[in-house]
Amino acid sequence: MPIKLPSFRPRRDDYPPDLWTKCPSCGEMLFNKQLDKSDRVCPTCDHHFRLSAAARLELLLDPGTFEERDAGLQSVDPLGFVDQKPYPDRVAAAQVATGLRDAAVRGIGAIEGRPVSICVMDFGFMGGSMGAVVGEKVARAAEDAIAARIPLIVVSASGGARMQEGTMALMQLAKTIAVLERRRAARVPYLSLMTDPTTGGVFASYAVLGDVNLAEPRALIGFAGARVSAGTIAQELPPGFQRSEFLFDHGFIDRVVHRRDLRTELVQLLRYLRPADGSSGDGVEGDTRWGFRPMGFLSQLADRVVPEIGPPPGSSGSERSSEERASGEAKRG
Amino acid sequence: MPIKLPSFRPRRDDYPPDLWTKCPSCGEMLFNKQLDKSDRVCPTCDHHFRLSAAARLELLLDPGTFEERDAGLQSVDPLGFVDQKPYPDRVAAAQVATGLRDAAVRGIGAIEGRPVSICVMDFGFMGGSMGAVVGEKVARAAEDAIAARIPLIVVSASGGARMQEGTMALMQLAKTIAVLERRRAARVPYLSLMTDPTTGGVFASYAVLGDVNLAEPRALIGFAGARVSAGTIAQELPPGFQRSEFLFDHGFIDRVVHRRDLRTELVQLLRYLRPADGSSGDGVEGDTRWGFRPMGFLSQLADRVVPEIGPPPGSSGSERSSEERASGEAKRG
Amino acid sequence: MVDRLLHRGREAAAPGDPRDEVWRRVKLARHLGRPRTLELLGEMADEVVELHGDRGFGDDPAIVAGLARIDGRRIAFVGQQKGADTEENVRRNFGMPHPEGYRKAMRVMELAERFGLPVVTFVDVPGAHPGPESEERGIAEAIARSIGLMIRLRTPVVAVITGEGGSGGALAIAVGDVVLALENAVYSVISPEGCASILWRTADEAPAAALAMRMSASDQLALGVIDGVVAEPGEGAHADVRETARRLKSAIVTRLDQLAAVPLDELLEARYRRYRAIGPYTEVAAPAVAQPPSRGLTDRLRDLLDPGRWAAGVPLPGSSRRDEPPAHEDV
Amino acid sequence: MVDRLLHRGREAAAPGDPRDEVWRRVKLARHLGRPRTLELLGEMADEVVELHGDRGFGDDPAIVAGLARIDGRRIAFVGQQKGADTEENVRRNFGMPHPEGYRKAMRVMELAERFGLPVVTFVDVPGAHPGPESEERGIAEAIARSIGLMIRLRTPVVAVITGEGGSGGALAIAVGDVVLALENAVYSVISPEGCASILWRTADEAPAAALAMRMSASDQLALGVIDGVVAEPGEGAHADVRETARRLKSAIVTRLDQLAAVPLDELLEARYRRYRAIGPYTEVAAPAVAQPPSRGLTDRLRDLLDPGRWAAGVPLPGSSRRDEPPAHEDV
Ligand SMILES: [Zn+2]
Ligand SMILES: [Zn+2]
Repeated sequence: MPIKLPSFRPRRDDYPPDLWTKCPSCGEMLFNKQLDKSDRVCPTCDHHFRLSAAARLELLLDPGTFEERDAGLQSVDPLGFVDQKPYPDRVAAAQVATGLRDAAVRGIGAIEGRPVSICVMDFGFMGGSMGAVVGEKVARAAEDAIAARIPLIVVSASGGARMQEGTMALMQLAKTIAVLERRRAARVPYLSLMTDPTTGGVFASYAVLGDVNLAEPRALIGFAGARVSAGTIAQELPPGFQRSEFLFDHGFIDRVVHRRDLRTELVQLLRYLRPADGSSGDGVEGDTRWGFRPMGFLSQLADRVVPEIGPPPGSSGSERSSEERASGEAKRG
Repeated sequence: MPIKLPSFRPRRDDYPPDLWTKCPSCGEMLFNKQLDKSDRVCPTCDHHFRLSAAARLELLLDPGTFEERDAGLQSVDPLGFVDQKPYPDRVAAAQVATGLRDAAVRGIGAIEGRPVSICVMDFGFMGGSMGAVVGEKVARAAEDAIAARIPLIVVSASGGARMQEGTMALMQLAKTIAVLERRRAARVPYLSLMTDPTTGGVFASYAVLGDVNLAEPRALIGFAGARVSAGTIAQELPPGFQRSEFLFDHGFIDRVVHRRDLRTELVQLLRYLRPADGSSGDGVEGDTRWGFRPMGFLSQLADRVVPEIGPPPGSSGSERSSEERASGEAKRG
Repeated sequence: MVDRLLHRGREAAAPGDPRDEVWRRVKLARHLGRPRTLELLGEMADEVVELHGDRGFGDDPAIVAGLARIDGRRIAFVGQQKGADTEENVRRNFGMPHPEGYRKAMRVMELAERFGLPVVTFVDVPGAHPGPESEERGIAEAIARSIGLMIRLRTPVVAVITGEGGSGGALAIAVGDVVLALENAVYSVISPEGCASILWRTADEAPAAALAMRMSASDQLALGVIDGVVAEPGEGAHADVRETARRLKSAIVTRLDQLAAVPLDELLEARYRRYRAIGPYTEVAAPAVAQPPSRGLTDRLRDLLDPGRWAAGVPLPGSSRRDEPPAHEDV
Repeated sequence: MVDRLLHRGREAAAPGDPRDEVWRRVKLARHLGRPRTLELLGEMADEVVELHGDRGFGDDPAIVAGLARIDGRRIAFVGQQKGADTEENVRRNFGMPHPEGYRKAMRVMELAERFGLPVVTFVDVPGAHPGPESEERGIAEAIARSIGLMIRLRTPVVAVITGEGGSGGALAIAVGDVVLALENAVYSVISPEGCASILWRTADEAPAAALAMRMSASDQLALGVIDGVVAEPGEGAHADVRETARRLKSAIVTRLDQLAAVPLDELLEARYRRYRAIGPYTEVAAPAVAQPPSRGLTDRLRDLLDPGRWAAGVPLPGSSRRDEPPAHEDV
């Protein structure tokens, strides 16, 4: 499940890359400014370039609402792993290259004024590989969603588990799934967005388990690498194998969404998938369940967000607090 | 889903059939006495002849333990259905031909001294077609199993729903499944045995939903009739299509069991699949949960069966009665 | 078969015949222009978000499912979807679902349950797909499991028979707290053609079979299988899709509001009782059979009494399989 | 590939080398004569009743599952099953399960939960089947769901790594209250060959990768991934299957008895905490990133800083797909 890491094989560039980028799909030369304006989607062929975690957050969240959590989480070297280069050196190099501590960023933000718990992966950091830090961030993002009864969004971009952490990385599948199972029992919604690439153990854990699974067009999504599949099995691969559309055809993705529509679709879906208390099924708009009032650790965010949400009149007295509700659910789960 | 009924097209026999039967599979001429000794399995090719409900009960249950329930249930004619012949006349003819009131017999019996709720279909009665009576008998068999916390066994042999009862027959799918869902929630085991044929709405309701699905060898099992499939779709059918072994290969049947081994396998499975109270998972033999003491309507049977079961010493005072337990479960279900 | 699915070539029974009226409805229920799930939702809903895939095999275009907002109410929907023309019909397999279609439906219904959305289903199916792939992947299992899920689903369910209610393939998504039907919808345990070719030995007697099975919406209302009939405008739903949708929407919204007022436990208990009770029978005093005589004897007695049975050593009519054929013909 | 699966042709590292010891164990874990699930159960159990099928697609011979009685205790079992020879290996796909194998496992585990049977699993898999059909039918989904089920399964679960614990395909049935391993079993996130070919650029460095990943049972015990190691007799499990089974049976029975004494709610909570807590990390004071600067700027900065990235307009090594390849190589 882990990944090959091209990041650590520096090569000389023939041309300075700061001005333009060549579209790997249609070959078009694209000015970076133009590309940025189109959310890094090729205007000619709709090729979706990868996004950094920061760019992804800016794309999805209301401006200025993101509050990072657990920014200080950092990998340790549980195995004392050395190949051509010690694992801590690889991490340090990736940190310098990306400005990130690890391959995921997580926190609380708002989408159309409504708070969400979000975790976003960054393929630039060691191929988005999942070690204990990534697993922990996904788990905590889910726990925050359960505690605050707000939706969980995870954006995956990963080659899989980080092999330098060995079975500690493998166990992150179990860790993240464990929390996601509690999340499901607590009836808190989870949207999984798969971007290029979402493979290996990340696909086989939190990425595939969304209440609704979304994917960007033509993202590589699969469990085993295509070359592994082809090499091992000596079998021709079907056309479009392991691309978003292939996964859609085979029933694993609800919607393949163009990047320009992503935010709109998330907003739309979140209007239906609301943390439920299980007491009714009327589906009527404006029910007080959605009159969420952030508590506890969310108070800082609440100062920014609450005016936009607007608590329903008279609802505050009649509802149990979100914490009471969450703890009640957790015992059942 | 209903069936074509060869029973109602009398033909002349060339030879008196009381002495011998020709095996439709290998063509061997078999003396009926010989056939009866081998439980109506061809000694040459293992072809499994169909069994009447009475013969099936005798095959599976401890001798003399079967106590029929609801023997008086009888079809009405909800639609006033007339084709070439009124529906009530067809029922009456089938009753005369078979000595049964309808296509299923149900009651309580014992297998190796342990009580089971059992419902057995008889293909000889209008092709084992399922109308309201068959549906009701399956439902009541499941209810008895829940109430007494004893295993449920249903032996299917049916062409499907009885079309003369129209959607009333179709609704028997929902009726039987409804009770089976409660049965599952009550953690009462259900073994489904499919015999030749088990098709249409019977397969698509109680027959397919066993905790463990068993089938006799080479039984025809499927949803749509083979000729319908072939005719509608103009497609070649795979070899062995809709036979037990085909269903096994496709994951819908746990075990294909030769008739001579059926009773042994049922006994074996029922030792593992015991009505559970959910309080422990030790799986240790001789636990008091199995120290079932028949209550209420089972008292008659209990007189015959209890000495063989043997109540565990001292268990009677510490256990809730089966009725209390069943009602507690039913509210959850 | 394609002819039948495209509804070509069949003529009504003689005028004045009571079979005429029901057959007219069968034809309307199958009318190529009849509005399907997505067309009806397009008219009824402010917003429709389709969800896809069964999370195990594929995405069946013969069943659509997702989320929608109707008159301010958020719902989950599931419906069969025939095509509006031959091309779409081929793509959507003439609205005949494979197992993955029902498994998608179950997934979306479970999602609805988890998030407290009521479920509305739209039933319009000649029957589940009867081909080998469908059998291989367990169409019977998918239907049975979907029925089971709908019976225990902890959210209100309104089912609407909008066109053909064809057997188990229809019931798989037609279990509900309230079952409505459009005026010209039909509901039956087998297609009238299938019924006729078995009981009348010719599919030409389909109108007689349709009458005998009482498959019209009004007959099904009288039988208690459905709870309400929504009148269609003018010559039928195809003639005025917008008005059909308007009436249906009003009926659905009314029922959803009624159901929302019922506590879930009561709702589930009532739904259970509804299906537990369905199907009339009678009870006579004397048991039909005594304790069984020795095994084999009964069988031999019946072989004598019932000359059509297999044991007589004469091959059954219609035998086409190598060993003893059950001569059934189910749809 | 078949060579590797049949464990031919690979030589150990130089003697005296620390890689030697771990590689010896890898070879033992893959030994063709190593006892598999059914062989071990055959020795351990008084009775074994195999159950079949996933109720949706097929019956995967690479995973066996069913009911068994061990020392008077009734259990449900699930295990991977390699073949004892080439013919059986082909039939059992070299013990590499397809999605339907994991779905069968889930079905049997749910059955065990319903009827209060503890679950014992036997893990011995190079990895889940990596071919197209496996991807098409959702191997990732099946693995994820199986892990999720095992975490919430309300019955005691003992998992035993008996041979190769290969990545997600192993973990899918290796979540438990107690995880044991045979002495020469191995457990890793990727095969040593796969790891070596990525990080050392040659599969020949597999022994070095095996050492670096600390994949031996004793290392996994030290890491806390497993809870106990069962010593193998003599030269390894293959040399004395009966004695191996005897020791394993004793370990399993002891653990089952311990677990049976724990109330289920506590057991479930402890199991949850175990997996929730696994994997070490540290926390430093200062956040690494401030509020993100404007979109695009970060990306361009990183393109400059990280010359290996795709945006540099230079095709990546190993590109074989039409558009931008992620150049990953996961197993
Ligand atoms: Zn382009
Ligand atoms: Zn024979």
